[in-house]
Amino acid sequence: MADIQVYTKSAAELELGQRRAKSSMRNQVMMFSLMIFLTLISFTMVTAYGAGVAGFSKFFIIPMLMLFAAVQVGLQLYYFMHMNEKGHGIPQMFMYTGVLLGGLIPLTFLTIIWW
Amino acid sequence: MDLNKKFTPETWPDHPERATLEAKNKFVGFWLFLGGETVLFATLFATYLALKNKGPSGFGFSTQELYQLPLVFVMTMLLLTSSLTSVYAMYHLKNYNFKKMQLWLGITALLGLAFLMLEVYEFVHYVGEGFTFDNSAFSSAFYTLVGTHGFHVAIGLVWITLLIFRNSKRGLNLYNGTKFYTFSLYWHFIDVVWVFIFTVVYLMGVIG
Amino acid sequence: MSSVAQKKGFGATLWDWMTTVDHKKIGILYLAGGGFFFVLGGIEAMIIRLQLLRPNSDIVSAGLFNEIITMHGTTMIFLAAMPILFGFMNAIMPLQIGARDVAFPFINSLGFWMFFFGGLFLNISWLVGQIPDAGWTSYASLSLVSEGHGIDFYAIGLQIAGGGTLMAGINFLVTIINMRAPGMTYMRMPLFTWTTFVASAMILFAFPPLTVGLFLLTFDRMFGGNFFDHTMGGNTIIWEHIFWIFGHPEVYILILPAFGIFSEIFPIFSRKRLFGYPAMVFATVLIGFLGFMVWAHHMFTVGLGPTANAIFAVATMAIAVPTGVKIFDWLLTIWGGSIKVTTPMLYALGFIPSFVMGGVTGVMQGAAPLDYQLHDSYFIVAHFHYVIVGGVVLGILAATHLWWPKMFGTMLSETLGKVTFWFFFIGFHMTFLIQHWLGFWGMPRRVWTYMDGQGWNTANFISSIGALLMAIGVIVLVINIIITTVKNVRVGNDPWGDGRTLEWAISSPPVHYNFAQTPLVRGLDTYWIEKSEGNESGITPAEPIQDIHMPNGSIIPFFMTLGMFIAGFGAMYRVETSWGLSALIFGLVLTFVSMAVRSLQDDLGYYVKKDEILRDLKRKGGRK
Amino acid sequence: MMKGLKKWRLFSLLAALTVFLAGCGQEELSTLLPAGQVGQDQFNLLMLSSAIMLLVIIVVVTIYVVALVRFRRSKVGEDHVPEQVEGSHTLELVWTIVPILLILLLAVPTVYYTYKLGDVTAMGAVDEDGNAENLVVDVTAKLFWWEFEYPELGIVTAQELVVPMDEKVYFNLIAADIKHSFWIPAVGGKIDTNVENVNKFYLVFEKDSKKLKDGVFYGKCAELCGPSHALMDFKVKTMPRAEFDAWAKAMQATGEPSTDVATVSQGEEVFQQSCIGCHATSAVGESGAVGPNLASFGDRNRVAGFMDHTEKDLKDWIKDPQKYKPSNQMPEFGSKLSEDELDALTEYLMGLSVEK
Repeated sequence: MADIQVYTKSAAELELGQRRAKSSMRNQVMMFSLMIFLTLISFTMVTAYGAGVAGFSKFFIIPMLMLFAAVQVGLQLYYFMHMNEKGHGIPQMFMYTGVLLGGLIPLTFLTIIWW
Repeated sequence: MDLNKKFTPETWPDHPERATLEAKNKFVGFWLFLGGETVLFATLFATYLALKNKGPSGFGFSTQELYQLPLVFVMTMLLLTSSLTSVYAMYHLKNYNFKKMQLWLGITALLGLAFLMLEVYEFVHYVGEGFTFDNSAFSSAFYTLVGTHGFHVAIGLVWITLLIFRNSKRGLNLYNGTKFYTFSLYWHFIDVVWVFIFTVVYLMGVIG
Repeated sequence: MSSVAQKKGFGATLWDWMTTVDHKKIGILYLAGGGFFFVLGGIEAMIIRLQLLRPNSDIVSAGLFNEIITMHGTTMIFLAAMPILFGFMNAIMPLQIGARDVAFPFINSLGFWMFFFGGLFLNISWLVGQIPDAGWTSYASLSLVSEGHGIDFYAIGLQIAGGGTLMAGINFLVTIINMRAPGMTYMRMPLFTWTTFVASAMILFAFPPLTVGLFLLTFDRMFGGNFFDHTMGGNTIIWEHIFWIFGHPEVYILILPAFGIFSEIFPIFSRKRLFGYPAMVFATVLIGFLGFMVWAHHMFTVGLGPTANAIFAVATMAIAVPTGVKIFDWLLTIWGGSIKVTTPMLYALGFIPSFVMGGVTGVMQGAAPLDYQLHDSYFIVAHFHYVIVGGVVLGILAATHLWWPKMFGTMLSETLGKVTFWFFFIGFHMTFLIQHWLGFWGMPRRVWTYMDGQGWNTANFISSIGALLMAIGVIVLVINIIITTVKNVRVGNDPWGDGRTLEWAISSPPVHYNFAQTPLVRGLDTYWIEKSEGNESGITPAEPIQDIHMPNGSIIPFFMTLGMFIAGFGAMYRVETSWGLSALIFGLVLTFVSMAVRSLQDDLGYYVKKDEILRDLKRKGGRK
Repeated sequence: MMKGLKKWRLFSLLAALTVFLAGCGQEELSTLLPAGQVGQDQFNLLMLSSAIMLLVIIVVVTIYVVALVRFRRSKVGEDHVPEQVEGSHTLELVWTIVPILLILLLAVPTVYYTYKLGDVTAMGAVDEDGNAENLVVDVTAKLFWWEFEYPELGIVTAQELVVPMDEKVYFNLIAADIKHSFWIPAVGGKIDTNVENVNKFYLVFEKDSKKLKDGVFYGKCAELCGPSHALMDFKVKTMPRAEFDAWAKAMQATGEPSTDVATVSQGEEVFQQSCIGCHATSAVGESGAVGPNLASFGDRNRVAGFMDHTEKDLKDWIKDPQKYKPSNQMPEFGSKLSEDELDALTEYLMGLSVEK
């Protein structure tokens, strides 16, 4: 629509911006390592279960897998997709609604479709 | 105002993806689209869960025997890494470093391509074992869920390839900045879906 | 366009409409397309009632009857009611929030063409002679064994049209989120805009499941899938769930905009602010949310078990509460007002008792054990026609009369409008009231004929006569439209005299850029505020007169959709004909090439220059 | 004078009653004249919900009419600008809370009846001797006809369900081909017959069907299942337990082979040649036949579920079933059987009876 106000940053502002971007980038790399770590644990648990290692029961692993998946998704959404930043109220609202409905559907399919 | 106007790092806005009304519209619209996609995949997951291991009488396939974790692990690593590379690309978008952004996007695309090749290999392998789309409800649901994800990856690859080549001469501006940004949102979303696929389909499938 | 006066040749006019991205023109296109399908669905309804006029009738054969009811339901829901509402949303909502266009003009056009081609695709089944015949719900066991390509037409046609709907939904949402004029906070938005917002959000979440369901059905029927084939491990209940996860919100997607329309009409013709505006907004959102939590009440008799039935029964009843709030807020709006019974108001007044009737029968069906009796009987037919005709169609007819001057610059005849109303209203109650009792008396729905001696004859006779009256009403409306268009008496900005929202502050029809200056919104019912403060122009501008950026028209949406249309036929006939596969490939290539062209070219729009705006203003004689 | 008035009163009362009863539909298929406890429960719920809803309608219509009468522009004046009332929290609260209470009033019995009517735990109960305590009927819905198997009794019948009165009768229901829905309006609400799972529910029959117009209750298919969905009717005979036991015994006896070979009629011969492939005349056995079991055909109320039970209609039906019930599975015999053979066949079929 109307013209964009072009704002020229001063050298200090530019540097500050870049520093912020850099630190946020470092943050994201850390989150990435966390995600890789969670994935590794998930696969390891399942492999351990398959190998019959004691202490790895279904009822322990399945909730853990779901928890790790949920954490990973949270990291993706909040860090990689920047939902933690300002101006993401609308995305948050609609993603949460989507997740709520999206959770409801598998739940009902698992409970009230019978054989 | 010319949307193809050239910028410098000094004039480049902090949030190029939301700097103009068109960009803001695209940004919000794309997030809404992802909200809808969430429900789409949830429905596919629900269908898969309801039909898991279901087949005609004498059906011989089960999730435990079928799935091969090492392959899935490699695929997961490829896709997760591609998520990080696309974050790097967005970092350079923010810093108005077009060359580096293109480079990282190119790496993202290559990783995505590798993922897709492995998925195709996986499917071909399963079909070779006799686990075809039409042999049971389970196979139909499996191929549809994982295949829909694969289809999204393929669409993403076409998209980013077009973007990279189309803009290679034009450089960054406010017209294409949002396009790159929405692509990265899309790519992360594909990763989100994959997290659930490897957890719910493969890992839980192996556990049974 | 800006210089409307120029005469254009037929080809140029056609091209103009095919390439338009102007939300007002797309609104008119939706109205025309939806109106066409409405008449088509109406003819099907008349055949249904003709067949059921007497017992043991065989005017149409059993198979054909099932095809007609299927097409009647599908057409009315997907191709008539929803597109007509989209027409009004398109034409009016951006004006109400003070925007110059929608957020995605290109996608807006694409959405229209997808609806239109999808509808066309579905209805071409009549020409091919293979028509969907498993009901608009297409329950899987029946839809899987249905012979010919009937159900394929249903699945692919709805897939295309549904894609268009989803795009329209996202487009409306972003428009409302991002393009409100300065000062237009969420809690100052007119109710029609609010209901558009909530209905669009529901589209966003309800249509993806439909997309999935239709794909699964297509896979099962055409590509060897086994989702619903129980001999291969499939399960038909999955289809029922998916369909109703979409289908129940769909009902609210239809009714909420109608609520919005009536929420505009009551204040205008009572000269009174909407009573309890925040409660109305909250109720709208709550209805939208609850609409997703109750789908299984369509499946009480499926055998989900008492726990599931009880949960969904109580959830269903809960919807009555926000709906009741709305009804009472409307009543209190006219209470103490100055009620002028114009045609739109007549529809609004007719709506209240009709919809209450449909609403309470809905609660009755929510009581699961009672629903074991009512489900799939004529009671259901009566109920959903009471909400859809008594709510949505009355809303559509009201909006047609209310906004016709705004969209076309000329008023529909009030006399003929009232004639339409009375025929339609009396016919409607005559048709459907008695059907509640038919249900009580044991008549199942979707029956092709009925035996003599079951006590259903008189009631069915009355019902069919009522349908005839409704048809007469619609015919009078068509005549009214023709006469009005021919006479073409021009009207001013605010033809009803008591307009309250922004759309009444600008000329009828508005110039293509809507607002010469973006308005500053200072409260709910802006235009009313400006008028009551003596502002002649009706608008406090928020910006100086300056160049306005507008989007370019494009033919690409048309070709993109044409590609899908052709690919649909190709997919259907790919096995049995020699041209099928090539048509499929050609169609897909056409679509993808169109998409590539779109994303490769720069479409930066154009500017309406300041002098042109000033010229327009002068020609209109100032801003009035 | 007084007498005349009294007569008139009586007459008007009768007239009102007639209108009311007509408003209730016909006894053999109206949900408003419930003939069993399940239907009665549902009817009570209907009355309760109708009462609540009527109350709502009355309130709305009263406010509506008063507003319309009092606040017309012709009354309040052309130039009158009403006060721009924003709303009222008190009122909003009232019309939120009162409906919630009304809904609760309805929700409690709803939940109660949902569990009550869904309770089939007693289905497999056995007494000390190991005999089933309750009658269980296995219903199989097929393309446009119904099969009823009594597993405990070892008999099968079709199109006419025969049940004892005043006890819970349990049903296992499934569809053989396409989804249908099992509905006896006068006795109780319906339940779907799905293709992939058995649904269970119970009904109670409390009215003797002999007193009805046709001597039967009407049953319907309530789920669109193809062209002849409208014609997929069945009938229900209810009788006291003793009569039912006698009926069951007679049905079991149809399994015994005919002792007198010489008496085999021409009709039976035709039947053996043309019909036996799909239809059985012995009620003994299990469900799963291609066509309806005909052991009690002569006792039935309808041919093919909806045609008059006359020799003429039966002959028409056998000659061209597709004409009367489109897309059903029975082939036509008009070209295969001579007129004589048809006569003999119909006579034979009409003679298949366990009640006469």
